[in-house]
Amino acid sequence: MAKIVAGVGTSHVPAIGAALDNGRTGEPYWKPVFAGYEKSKEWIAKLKPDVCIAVYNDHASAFSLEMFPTFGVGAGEEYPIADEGWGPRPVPPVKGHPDLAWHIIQSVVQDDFDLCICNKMAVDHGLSVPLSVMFGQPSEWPCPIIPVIVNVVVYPVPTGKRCYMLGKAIRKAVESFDKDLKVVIFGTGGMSHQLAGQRAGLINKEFDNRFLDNLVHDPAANLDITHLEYLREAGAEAIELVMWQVMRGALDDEVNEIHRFYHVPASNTAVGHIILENKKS
Amino acid sequence: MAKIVAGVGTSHVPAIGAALDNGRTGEPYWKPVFAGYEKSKEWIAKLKPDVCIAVYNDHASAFSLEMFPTFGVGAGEEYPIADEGWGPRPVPPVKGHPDLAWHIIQSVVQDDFDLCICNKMAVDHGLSVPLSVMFGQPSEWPCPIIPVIVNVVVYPVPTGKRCYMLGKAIRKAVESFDKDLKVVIFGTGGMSHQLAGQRAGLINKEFDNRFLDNLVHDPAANLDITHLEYLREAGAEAIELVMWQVMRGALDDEVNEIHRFYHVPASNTAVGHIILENKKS
Amino acid sequence: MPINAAYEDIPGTVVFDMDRARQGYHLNMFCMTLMKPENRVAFKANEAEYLKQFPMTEAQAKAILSRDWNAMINLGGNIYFTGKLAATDGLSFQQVAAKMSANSQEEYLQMMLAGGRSVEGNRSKSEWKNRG
Amino acid sequence: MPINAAYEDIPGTVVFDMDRARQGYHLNMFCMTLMKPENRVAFKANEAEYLKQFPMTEAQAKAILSRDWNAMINLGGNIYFTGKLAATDGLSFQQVAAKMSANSQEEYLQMMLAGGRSVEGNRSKSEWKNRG
Ligand SMILES: [Fe+3]
Ligand SMILES: [Fe+3]
Repeated sequence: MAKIVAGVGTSHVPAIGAALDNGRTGEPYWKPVFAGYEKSKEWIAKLKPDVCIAVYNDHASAFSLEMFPTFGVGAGEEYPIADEGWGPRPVPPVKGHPDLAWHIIQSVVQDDFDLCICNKMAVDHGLSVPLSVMFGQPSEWPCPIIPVIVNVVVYPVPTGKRCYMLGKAIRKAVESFDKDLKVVIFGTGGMSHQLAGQRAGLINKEFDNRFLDNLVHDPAANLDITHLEYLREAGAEAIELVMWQVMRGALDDEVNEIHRFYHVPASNTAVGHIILENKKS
Repeated sequence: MAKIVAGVGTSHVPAIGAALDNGRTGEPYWKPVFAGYEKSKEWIAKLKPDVCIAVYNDHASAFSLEMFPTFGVGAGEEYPIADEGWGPRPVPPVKGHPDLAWHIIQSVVQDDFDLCICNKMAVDHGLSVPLSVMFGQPSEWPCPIIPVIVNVVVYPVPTGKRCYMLGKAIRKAVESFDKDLKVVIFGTGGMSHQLAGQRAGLINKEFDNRFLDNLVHDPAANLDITHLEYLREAGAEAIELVMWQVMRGALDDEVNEIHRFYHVPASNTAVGHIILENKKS
Repeated sequence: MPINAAYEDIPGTVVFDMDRARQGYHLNMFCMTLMKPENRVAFKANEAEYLKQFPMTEAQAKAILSRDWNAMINLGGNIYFTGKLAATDGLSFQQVAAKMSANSQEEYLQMMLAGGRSVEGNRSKSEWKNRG
Repeated sequence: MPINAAYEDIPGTVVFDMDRARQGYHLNMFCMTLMKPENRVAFKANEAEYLKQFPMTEAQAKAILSRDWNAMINLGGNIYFTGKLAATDGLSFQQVAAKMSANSQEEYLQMMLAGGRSVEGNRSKSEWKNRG
């Protein structure tokens, strides 16, 4: 039986990827950011997950206004790195895990989640930056990745509650897979930030830290955050935090907090990061 | 307030479109098929809907194995007619109703249906044949159409129950639209048929007529039909009947049967057709 | 996958599930290209050469070149994709269905005119055991 | 639409809802083309000419040509789409955010280093009434 053993929440700020790719991780601006992930890299290197499920949003890279799905699951063998205007990041392509991905699709669609099946898509910083901060700069990623994409760009976007329930459905699917696999799920994006308009640069530490606290001790409390509240209180792009709810929904109600990191700023964004492990049963 | 006043169920057999396009409607093989829609054409010409919502499945025309959404709603201004290999059907392009379509998307996504927003797609026989049998051969279609697409091609496909609930959510959305619009919803595809394999040509009149009877008098009874039962009892392509459930879910529990027509064969398929009106309140 | 095992009991029927979608990816994506008239012309001009663009198996290419419609389906093709190949050949869905399931076009047409293939005796592979 | 009206009260913020997605369709789809290097080169070679491929409004084209990033957003652009234009210009998201919301790059950088823009006083348009 496959099992989701832990969840990782992390921002996916493109500038973090650029800092890594351009060898700027030692600069005073970036050093504290990467320091926050040192323990995480050790943790995941020791854990050696067989598969990671990475919940992220496509930033108008694989999808456009021609077509935008609410939820998608990548079932492909491999995903190229998107060219977001500055050339593709110099990181390895992402290898998928079609067996488990299709199994998840089978199960989750029958549980009334209306997924888009995605076999061919380029993956953007939303996915590649979390891989970089957790796995560093290997010549290939240490395990297969199942991309789960969530629309947080074109409104209407799904509610936090719906995302949390998707996490529960994914967990159920993973647990009915007939091979022994150790799975880690990533929820990415956020935390407070706003990229555009005259209010760009908004950060709300209180909101972010309350969100992190709730994530550990009272995940249900985060489910009541409305879209309006994310936007008003924590910036237009804080809506990405609904993707952390997918991750949290896929874990046990009770979890151990292994690591937490919070830092302002990286580019326009409050970097938040947390590692949660299910208690061993 | 906009209101769904009636539902139309109809097969969307491509050969019916070809018979029309090639002027073969008077031939003995086709005459009875088109005769079954005479009353329907009069009915809809008299009703003059402001908008039709057309639930159909894309037959690998706008979507492919690259990407296949479970549910999609067309929010575009206009949809070209797909070239399915024999050139596009010589029928007018389909004009959309972006105002109502986006309103439906807004409402239905917030009600936990994970739609794919579709602005640009070619529409195939699944949509154009129902328009042809209901509206004949006009130089342009008499009203805007909102395409609602359902995956019944790449398994897993949604359950009949989920489709029925989508219909209810669409109804709620329409009723909260702030303009007076008379809306008709089409559920298309089916009835019993199988296009491929050594069992091709399967027809099950008893299954089809029970489905039609239930649709009028006991729609809940149809919701228990499993995918396996559709496939085994009524042929692999009978799964398309889940799209009739969307239409039925969007109507009142109690309806008046205005017209019914059932004929075997058209090409490989049992042609079924029904018109249901909500009782005036 | 266990989730789909029950479908396997339906005789003469292939459900386009995950295994088929994976197996038939390139065969089906080849068919998608036939939605453009210029591609239909290019394919017809040199079929084997055209197929080289798609990393399908030899068996799949052979099924396409020999228009073995059942083989295409058994190798992961889906009828809505292979239907584009049929259209390119000027064949209707009915003509292809006849090729897949009947001795002749005429026999298939007559069967359909007589009400189609009955579900009786065609529900389970166990009912087909004694067929040739 | 009433469903979104509440968002309109957030100052200095444009939510990419149905109205914006419709208004900005061609502007945003232009940006998507900049994901290919050859298109970036073609655009840079003759920007006005390149834009003629896209049936956008004159105001939208003008906003693009003059790199008025707030105007693009107000005319239906979305930051993830216009971000492709920024990247084409060699600008980071932070540089564009500064252009949209601060007097200078330095001022914006300092604000972020000091913990970012506070939510206090920035929740509602009513709080911005007395701003210039
Ligand atoms: Fe993001
Ligand atoms: Fe169909």
